[in-house]
Amino acid sequence: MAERYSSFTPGGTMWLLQRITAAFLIVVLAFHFFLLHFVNHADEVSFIVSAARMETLSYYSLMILFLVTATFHGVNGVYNALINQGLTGRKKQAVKTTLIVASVVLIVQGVRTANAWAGGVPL
Amino acid sequence: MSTQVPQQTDETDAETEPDAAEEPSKGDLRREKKAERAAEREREAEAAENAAAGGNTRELKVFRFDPEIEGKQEPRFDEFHVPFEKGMTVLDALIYARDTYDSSLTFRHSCRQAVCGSDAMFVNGQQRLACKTQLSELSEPVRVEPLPHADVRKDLVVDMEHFYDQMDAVEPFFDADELPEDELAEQRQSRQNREKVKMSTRCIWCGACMSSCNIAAGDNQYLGPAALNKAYRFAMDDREGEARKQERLEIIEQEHGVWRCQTQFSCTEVCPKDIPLTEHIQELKREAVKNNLKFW
Amino acid sequence: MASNTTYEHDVIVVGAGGAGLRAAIAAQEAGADVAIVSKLHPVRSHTGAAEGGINAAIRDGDSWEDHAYDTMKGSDYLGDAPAIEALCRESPKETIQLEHWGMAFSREEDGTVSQRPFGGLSFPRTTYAGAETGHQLLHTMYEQVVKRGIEVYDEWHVMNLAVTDEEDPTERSCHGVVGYEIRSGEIAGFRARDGVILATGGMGQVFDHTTNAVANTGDGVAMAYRAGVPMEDMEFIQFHPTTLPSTGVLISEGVRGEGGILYNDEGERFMFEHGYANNDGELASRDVVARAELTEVNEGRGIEDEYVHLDMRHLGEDRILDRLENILHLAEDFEGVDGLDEPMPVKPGQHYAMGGIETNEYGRTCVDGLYAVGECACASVHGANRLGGNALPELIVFGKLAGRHAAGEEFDEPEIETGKRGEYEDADFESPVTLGERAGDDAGTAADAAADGGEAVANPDAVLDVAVDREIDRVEELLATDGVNHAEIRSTVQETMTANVNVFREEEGLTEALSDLREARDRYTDVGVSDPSRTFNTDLLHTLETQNILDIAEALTMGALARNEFRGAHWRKENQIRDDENWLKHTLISWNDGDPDLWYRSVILEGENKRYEPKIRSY
Amino acid sequence: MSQSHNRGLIEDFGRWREFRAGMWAWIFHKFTGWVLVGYLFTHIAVLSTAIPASGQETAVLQAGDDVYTQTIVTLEELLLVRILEVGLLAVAVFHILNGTRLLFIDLGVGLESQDKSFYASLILTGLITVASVPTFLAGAF
Ligand SMILES: Cc1cc2nc3c(=O)[nH]c(=O)nc-3n(C[C@H](O)[C@H](O)[C@H](O)COP(=O)(O)OP(=O)(O)OC[C@H]3O[C@@H](n4cnc5c(N)ncnc54)[C@H](O)[C@@H]3O)c2cc1C
Ligand code: HEM
Ligand code: SF4
Ligand code: F3S
Ligand code: FES
Repeated sequence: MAERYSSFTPGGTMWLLQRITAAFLIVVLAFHFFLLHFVNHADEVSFIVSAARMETLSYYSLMILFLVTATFHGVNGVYNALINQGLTGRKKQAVKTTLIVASVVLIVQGVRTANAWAGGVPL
Repeated sequence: MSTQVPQQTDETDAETEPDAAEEPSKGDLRREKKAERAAEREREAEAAENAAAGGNTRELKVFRFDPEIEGKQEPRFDEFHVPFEKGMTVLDALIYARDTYDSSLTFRHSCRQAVCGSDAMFVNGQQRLACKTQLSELSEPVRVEPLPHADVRKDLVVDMEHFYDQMDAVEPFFDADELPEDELAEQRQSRQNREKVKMSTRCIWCGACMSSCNIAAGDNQYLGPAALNKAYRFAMDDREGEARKQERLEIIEQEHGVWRCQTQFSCTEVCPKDIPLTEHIQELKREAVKNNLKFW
Repeated sequence: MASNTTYEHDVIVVGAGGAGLRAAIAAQEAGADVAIVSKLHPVRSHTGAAEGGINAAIRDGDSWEDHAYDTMKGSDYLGDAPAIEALCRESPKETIQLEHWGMAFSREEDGTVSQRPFGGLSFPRTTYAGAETGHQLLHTMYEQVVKRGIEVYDEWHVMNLAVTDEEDPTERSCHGVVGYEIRSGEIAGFRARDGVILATGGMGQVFDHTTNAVANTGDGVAMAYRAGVPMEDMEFIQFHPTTLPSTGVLISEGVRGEGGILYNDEGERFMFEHGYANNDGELASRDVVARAELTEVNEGRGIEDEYVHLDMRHLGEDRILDRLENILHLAEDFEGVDGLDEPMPVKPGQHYAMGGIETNEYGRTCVDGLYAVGECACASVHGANRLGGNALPELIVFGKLAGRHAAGEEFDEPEIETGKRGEYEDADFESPVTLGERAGDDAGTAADAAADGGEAVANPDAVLDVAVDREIDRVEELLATDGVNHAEIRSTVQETMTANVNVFREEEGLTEALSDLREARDRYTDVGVSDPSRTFNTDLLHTLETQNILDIAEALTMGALARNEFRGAHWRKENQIRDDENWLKHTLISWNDGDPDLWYRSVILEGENKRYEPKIRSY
Repeated sequence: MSQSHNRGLIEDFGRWREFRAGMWAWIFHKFTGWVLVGYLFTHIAVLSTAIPASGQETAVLQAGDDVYTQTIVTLEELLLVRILEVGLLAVAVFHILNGTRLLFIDLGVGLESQDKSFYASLILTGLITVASVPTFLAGAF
């Protein structure tokens, strides 16, 4: 087992980040759900209302952070689950690349959406 | 088939043949004796059966497999009826079944007192030590199988090599940075520190925890709860010193180390020595994180 | 014939309990290429069951001389002083060595290792690790074996020794052992260039109520015996006074050491009230307590006519949980009793064999290149009775000495003679029945082959090959025959031994036991194995072990019949006094190529600086 | 090397009945996690309709006739989507609760009652889900 001594495996870091993002998500996800389903009912959604919220810098940044952490947390979770199932070698590498690409696409698309509402980055 | 008895009698008959090769006089004698014995055995088995029918018996369904013996290559379950006595353990029942009905019934056992760790098996859906499991606590029929997620060698005996390899992988030996000069002076250790490692030193290498862990089942390289607990035992022992502790943390942090654990707790639940395995693993994770933070 | 697989090492250690592991480490440190061959994986050895502790004089106010004095007194003056002194002198160093290897001893406030009082000791010198000292010792030592990368052949059952065939056992030499791999059924030779160390542990399976493991069948003792090494003091079997009635699981002496009290059915603290031990009470020597309990039961004061009560409730929950937690689990799991709430039932059970393979104070036997250490050996340090906490130091002290000796280190001339050399005395022992193996039965060793008219073999490799071939034939025959099941024979032996050669012994019963054993032996000639498989054939394995049980039971009963006195653990109805006039001597039994022969050798009471004068043993 | 011997049906079926709390928690957490990622991707895909919408006339936007608003409204009109949303809530709530449980376990808190906390998460999830049904389905009929 060659990797026994490689303290470079970021296992610990990723593990810790997974927990930190989780703790962050508890709050934000609860807020998100609450805001969009209880305060504003789902069937009342419209572009204007969304845009209005997004134009506030604090809300905008929170959502971006939400997007990034959720993506990280979710994708890293999926990756870990696959590793635990015994994914190794080339396949593992391929999955990793795919997941990273997907995350980037997701985040880019998400940011573009947010910008669409805010009419660019709200400053 | 309710017991092994009829089959055994058949075998006896079938194997009278090779004896004929011996010198006739001796051979005849032997055959005669053998016939007597076969009859006797039948009587005894019948008596056992009758006693069994007499009411207070327990039914065991035991996994059977032998890679070499025709008829056993296809895994199957055999039923045994064992007369029940107060205080009887699953191991007692297996011994009874072996000595009375089928001497080829195979399982490891030695100490009969939960210290040698040889008789971990899968009893009614849980990893347990046969010698430490009272029959009276189990529902009938008592299903006895070898440990899941390990190669079965024969009947209830599994290959323990992989488990031993994982134990060896954590460098399971005390290795102090420095020792007292005087060969008659002991290292000091606080009571609290001994208390901290006490439970972890109780492991008897039975393999029950490893067998119960889904993660270990999916990832052969995962060190597993027993080995991680072993690592904990040394990493937390103050007598070893900082330098060694660093090395130990590196070992448990490897790719197939502590991070694999998904806190399923089944290891903790099945450990016959009540070692809080998950707790130890979790503490190692935190220890590792703290350790890494130091370098940031 | 030379096609057998052979594994070759300088030193081969048979057995991986405390004694075997220590021997292997010592031999390796002395530069030898060592391998351990064991029928169980090392951590499964019965050393793991030891609860109480390790005697070592490591504190101010204590001295190894006091320890030696206590041990000699405990042995009822049947121990050999050179061996006892070696034990007590080396024990402190070896015990601290264990600590340096990381053993998790219990600790005092100041961080030093804890010690507690134990029966028969004049100072609380029993060093312990909770109630699991043996477990901690075994694992600590196995860890060091792993650290040193010592080769371990586990689940290899050693069937016999490869010993040359000179007429006189003292001229024979041992060149290796024959092993049977349990997993595959392979039979292979293990060639030892420098020495074979037997460390196969106890022989409790000779009895049916025992604290010993199922694997403790005395294999090493029987193998050495058949190879010509005498068995010494076999009649001395320690019966532990506190074992659980249904399983034989041991309740440590630690309970009494901490203050546990024995009561009979009438609620009397009988050790005092019936005057068995007016000073030490429950902490008197084991044999005294075991006999007291049985007397209580025999006189109708036993509970359910079987056992007495051991009560520790008054110690308080904290103390019990701190020091005796393990006992609580044992009583709960194996007897269904909660020691915090109720007294625990206990009765005497076979516990330890003081006798065994005759060795000198370095663990050497009379056969060149053959050593024995641990419970299978008799150096002799325990004499007629072992003190609690004296077996574990024996493992580590003699394990180390034998390991080094085998690896070729120089030692002083031994003071203890082995084999029929020097001064000894032939016994006029008339056995009521024929003993041993009658001519024409299966032969045991290479030596017998020569006696049977086979050609003499001197070349070590050839000796090993002959031995291997013999065992292959034996196994083939057993597998091909469907004869008597060994379990029947084994239980006959166990029953007669428990009925007749127990705590109380008398001529009639002993004679009966000998004839039962004769019968069992005859039945064994028809033994067969019904499981034809080569894979993990425990049927075969137990059949092989049963042979050893037979040989040992017989020698044990011979010794018990011959020794017509009451000394230590050995009690004789006909002569209930210690007879120093006639019996300050060891009983030795030689296999004598199938015709067992009993003889005696005087005890050595002459120590390094003093002579141990026999005194009345009172507690 | 340590793969199980093929014990046929014994190994494949029936085992789940022998699962204990910790294992169920693990399986449910996995399942809910995956559903949530799946949803995250879909969610962003749907919300992306805001990008073309932002190019549309203000009047159109004000009337709510833009692509984005239309898409959402159409979707929200489907009963199936509403029910799926309830499911999503259940999934998210369980993941949050059990995730919190896991965080505590990681901190070494409440290890002895890990099975109880799992059952508590399940029950709470059930309660919260049932309680939110009215809000979620409001206006769907
Ligand atoms: C319940 C109990 C409690 C005890 N408590 C104490 C105590 O508190 N203090 C104390 O000093 N002593 C105590 N003793 C006594 C002491 O533990 C034993 O005498 C000692 O452990 C024996 O160690 P050993 O190394 O000689 O043998 P074991 O530990 O029994 O090891 C024997 C080894 O030999 C191997 N072996 C056997 N036969 C073969 C074969 N044919 N081929 C290959 N390998 C073989 C086995 O696999 C095993 O590895 C206790 C004993 C018992 C039973
Ligand atoms: C709201 C609070 C959340 C908490 C407290 C939380 C907590 C956790 C924790 C602790 C883990 C790690 C489990 C482990 O490795 O043992 C995890 C895994 C995971 N989480 Fe979350 N999470 C939350 C939200 C989310 C969201 C929003 C998503 C989706 C994007 C998500 C997707 C996942 C996935 C896919 C996994 C991996 C599951 C697996 O093991 O297969 N989580 N979560
Ligand atoms: S940790 Fe417990 S279950 Fe695992 S091997 Fe050790 S004693 Fe057995
Ligand atoms: S069962 Fe496995 S997942 Fe962790 S808590 Fe135990 S090692
Ligand atoms: S027989 Fe030793 S642990 Fe069960």
